[in-house]
Amino acid sequence: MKMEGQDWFYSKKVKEHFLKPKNILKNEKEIKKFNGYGKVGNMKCGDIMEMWIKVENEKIIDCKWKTFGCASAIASTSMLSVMLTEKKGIKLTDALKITGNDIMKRLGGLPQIKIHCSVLGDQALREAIKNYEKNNSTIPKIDKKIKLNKPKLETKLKK
Amino acid sequence: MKMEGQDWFYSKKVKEHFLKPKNILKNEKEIKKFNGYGKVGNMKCGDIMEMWIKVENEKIIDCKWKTFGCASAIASTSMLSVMLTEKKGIKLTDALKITGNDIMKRLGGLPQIKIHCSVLGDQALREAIKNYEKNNSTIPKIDKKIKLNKPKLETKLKK
Amino acid sequence: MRKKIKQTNKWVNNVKKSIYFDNSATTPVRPEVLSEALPFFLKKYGNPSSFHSTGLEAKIAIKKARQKIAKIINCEEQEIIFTGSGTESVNLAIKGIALKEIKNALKEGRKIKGNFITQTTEHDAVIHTMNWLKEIGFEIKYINVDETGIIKLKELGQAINNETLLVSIMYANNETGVIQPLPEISKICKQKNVLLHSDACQGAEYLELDIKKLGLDLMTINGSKIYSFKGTGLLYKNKNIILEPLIHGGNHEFKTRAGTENVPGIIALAKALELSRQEKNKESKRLTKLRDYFIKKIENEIPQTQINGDKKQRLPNNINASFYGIEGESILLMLNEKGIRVSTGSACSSQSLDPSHVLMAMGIKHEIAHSSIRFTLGKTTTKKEIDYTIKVLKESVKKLRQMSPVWEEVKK
Amino acid sequence: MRKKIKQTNKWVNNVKKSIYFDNSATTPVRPEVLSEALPFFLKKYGNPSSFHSTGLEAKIAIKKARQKIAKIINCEEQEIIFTGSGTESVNLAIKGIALKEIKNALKEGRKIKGNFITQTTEHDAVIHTMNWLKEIGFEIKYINVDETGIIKLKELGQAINNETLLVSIMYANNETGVIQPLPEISKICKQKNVLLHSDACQGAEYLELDIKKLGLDLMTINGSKIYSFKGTGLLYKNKNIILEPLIHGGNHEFKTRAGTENVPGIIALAKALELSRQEKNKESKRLTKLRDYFIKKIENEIPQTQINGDKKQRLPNNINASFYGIEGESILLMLNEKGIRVSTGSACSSQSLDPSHVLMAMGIKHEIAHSSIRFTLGKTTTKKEIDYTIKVLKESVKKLRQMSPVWEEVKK
Ligand SMILES: Cc1ncc(COP(=O)(O)O)c(C=O)c1O
Ligand SMILES: Cc1ncc(COP(=O)(O)O)c(C=O)c1O
Repeated sequence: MKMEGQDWFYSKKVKEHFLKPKNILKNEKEIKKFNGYGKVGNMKCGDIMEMWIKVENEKIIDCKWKTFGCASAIASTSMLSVMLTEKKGIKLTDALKITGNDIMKRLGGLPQIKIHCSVLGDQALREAIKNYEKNNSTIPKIDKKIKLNKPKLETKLKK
Repeated sequence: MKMEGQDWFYSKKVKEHFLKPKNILKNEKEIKKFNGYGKVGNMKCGDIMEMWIKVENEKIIDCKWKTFGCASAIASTSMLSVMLTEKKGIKLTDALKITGNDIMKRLGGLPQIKIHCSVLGDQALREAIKNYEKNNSTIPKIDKKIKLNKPKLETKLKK
Repeated sequence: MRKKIKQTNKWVNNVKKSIYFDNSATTPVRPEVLSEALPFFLKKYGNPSSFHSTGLEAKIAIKKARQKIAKIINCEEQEIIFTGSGTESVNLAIKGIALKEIKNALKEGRKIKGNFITQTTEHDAVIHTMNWLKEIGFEIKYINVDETGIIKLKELGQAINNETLLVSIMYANNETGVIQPLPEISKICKQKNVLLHSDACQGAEYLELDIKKLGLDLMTINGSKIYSFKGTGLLYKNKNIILEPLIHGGNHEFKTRAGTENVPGIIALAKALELSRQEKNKESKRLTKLRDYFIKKIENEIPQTQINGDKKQRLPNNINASFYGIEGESILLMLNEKGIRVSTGSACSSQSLDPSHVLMAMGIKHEIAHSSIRFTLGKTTTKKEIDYTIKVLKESVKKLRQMSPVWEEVKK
Repeated sequence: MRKKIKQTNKWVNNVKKSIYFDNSATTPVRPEVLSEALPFFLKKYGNPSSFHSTGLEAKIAIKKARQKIAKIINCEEQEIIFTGSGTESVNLAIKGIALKEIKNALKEGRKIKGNFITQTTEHDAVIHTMNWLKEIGFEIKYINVDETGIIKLKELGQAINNETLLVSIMYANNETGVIQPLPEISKICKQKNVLLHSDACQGAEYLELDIKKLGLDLMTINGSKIYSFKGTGLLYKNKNIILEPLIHGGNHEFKTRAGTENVPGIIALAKALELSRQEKNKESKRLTKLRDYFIKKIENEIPQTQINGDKKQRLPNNINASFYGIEGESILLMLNEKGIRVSTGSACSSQSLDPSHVLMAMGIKHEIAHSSIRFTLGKTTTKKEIDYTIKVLKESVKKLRQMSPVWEEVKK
């Protein structure tokens, strides 16, 4: 079925990463290990993304993440985390070059409407790198307060 | 099938009279026998009706007809001709009382749009009676010139 | 299930209990078409919009159907809008254009501007839509046809002006089978930079459907005339045209026609079109032969008749004949008694008493229009059936003429 | 053919390969319904407008179907207009009224006057139709619902004024199954002398359909939600109301909706409605029990959940639940992997990223609306299926919550 993933349902790779996501942060105690943290959120599509990275010698050698997101957000971030860690780590300069498009390619595509999801992990990563650079050793406390967009019913019902 | 004849296709009786119409004028030579002639035409529904009657002692004792008309016109006129002749003839005064409705009843109904057809024979009959009264013995020559309504395409295409 | 339906190739025999010469009114569904669609009633019943495997199955099936059709009519997938009938497609094409002007006029609080052009022998779907547009303030121009039923191209060229929003000319006529020269019509429209829609319901089974060769911007096809399901249709719409929807709701059909997709109906439509393309040449030849045989028989064996409409530029399955001096409806009913199903060219039998506007537009006299019968052949038609029909027809015409007051005059 | 299809009562088993909890999206066709309609594809294929026996056969079949439905919804035959979908019926009801004003405004070259009233949790068919009317100049008023999803009757009474052309309030909601109090709504409309339409697509299988008891002037039903064909629908229309057609053409459906009748679809619709009436009480009881069992299981076995919409005034087959801290789409896809077909209350998975406007209208927070799943049970649903689903659901929710950054917070 050639059409899968191309323009609607997800590709095989997306399914794989969605059902068995890699590098999820399973235990909050792990957080201590990391020295970079980023968080981005967009409740418009119900997405919130957190990412932790461990940087040594300007190389990311470990990475964990969490998300309140849909399947494409989960799969994209899982794939990103694999791309960051697969060859014994990646140089920060190279990590910064990874785009949503690169992630999508590795996933075998995403539906049009879900493309923005591939950017989420990428954005969280940048935040994490910035955070690492700003504050090399201390990781800020996890900010539990999530800002939600106000619902805009007007977009649907034209009153 | 109760619905037959009630509001669309024709009743059994209509079918019968359409397929085997009674009292058709088969031979123009017969015309001599008659002393009353009527003709009405309405090319709007493609209807033209001719009727010949033989009157004796103020009673119609024979009747023939011809039509360029649809099935309901044929059946109605056939039925009318039966009604005129069935009990050894009918008094002129009684014949004049027959309405389209009476014919329709005997036919088991006609579709709404075809009701006017039942009036055709009836109208031709009146003409024939008038003709008989006006000109007791001589029957006028058959008027072959049929006046046709001008087609009005405008009724459909609103130009 | 498939096999069981295939067995129903007793079909041919079933159908043959009567002789069906009314294929332009509607066709039976072909067993191959039904069996292709059946699984989508019982097992693959998902809603294509559902985001799970059952939905995906239906979604993919529709996508494949769309691809199949796109290939056949030589367009892109997103240029095919599935609808609920030929009539709906026609309405969508015409009103979809008109509604943009309607919207603007209402917003600005002014009267309507603009005109639509069509011709005098169109189907009621076009004519009544145009009449409605006329009622609300559009100008409607009807181009005349000549006595063979073919549009007067010169008139068309003259009628188009700066305010013309759309030209709509049918492909083949439903009463006479007369085929309009779409490529030539298209040339005129392109020169004047005006959009062209064609109601191709009657042409879809037998004629060229490549919209690029035909030069169309919009094209209507339906299922009920091509051995597929009633209540199905499609509109080809050039992707550069944005139509205002008639039916608002979900985001189906590229936001041009809302409502849960009629999945089995769409599958069936694609299958029927596919089959018709495979068989087109052979079947057209076969039917053209039968048609011409039928016409010759009528002309030779029944005096005082005429064939209505061009004899060459017509569908291979259409014979429209007038039998002078008698009424079409009466002939129809006599044939019906003998198991032969035909139609009157005249609408007298249906809900109107007016004679056929198509024949009248060709300059045919009122009473001759009233005397017409349409025979439309089909997949199962045989020479034997035609011979039998001619025999019954001859007898019926004779009988009716005997009771016609007009006949004696006509004979001369 | 009938017998062969009846054999397909393997149906139940076929369907059971997956657990289908998306019956509000669409239902499979019942074998009894299909077998009733099948002859009208192959053998009784006539066009009801054809004036011969093959046509008559189809015409009578449609008439009988119409009579059957008229009896069920307690109206006259000519008050039933067959259409091509629920969406089309809704559009016909609303625009059929609006177009009269549109026509007048265009003739007079002025802007639109008048308002339409509906409520915030309607289906897209109503909402997008209303939005379009708004665009061209009508005033549209949306009545609010309370937190259980039920309309605020007081607001409705206050909103109606002299310029109100129509009130349109759905019967049961497609996402939450919440049932609106139509008789009370009708009372208000009657007092103010305003027409009332109801979109009863979701209510048709389980609820009272007597339009006199409900007090409706117009009512929409479709086939795809009541185990009948997709691409079929009907509009009940009080005979005193004249609607401007959306689709012009032949004189079908009492001149209100043109196009060759979808004969098999109409037969199927009547059969399905008939069956649903016969089974309504028993089936409703059965499903209500299963529904309440399902709800209790969710509440007991999965922490931090909420059931959306009134628990009593809801369809017997609808469970709409939010699972805090995770996204609906992810739950849906995990269940799908295990063969369970459900829907997100949120539209995130389909073509829009916005959370469900229905849940939002009930005052449910954005992220909770995003966490919702709709389970809609059906004819073949068993307790076993529910038990299995609860098991899979529990695991899936747990897994997703483990990867959610929100969950730790929500738990507290
Ligand atoms: C409440 C409601 N109204 C209208 C519709 C539209 O029906 P259809 O898809 O047949 O156009 C649906 C289903 O899609 C529905 O659930
Ligand atoms: C030329 C033509 N256009 C349009 C239609 C309308 O199609 P439908 O009956 O599917 O609405 C027909 C057939 O009825 C037709 O023959």
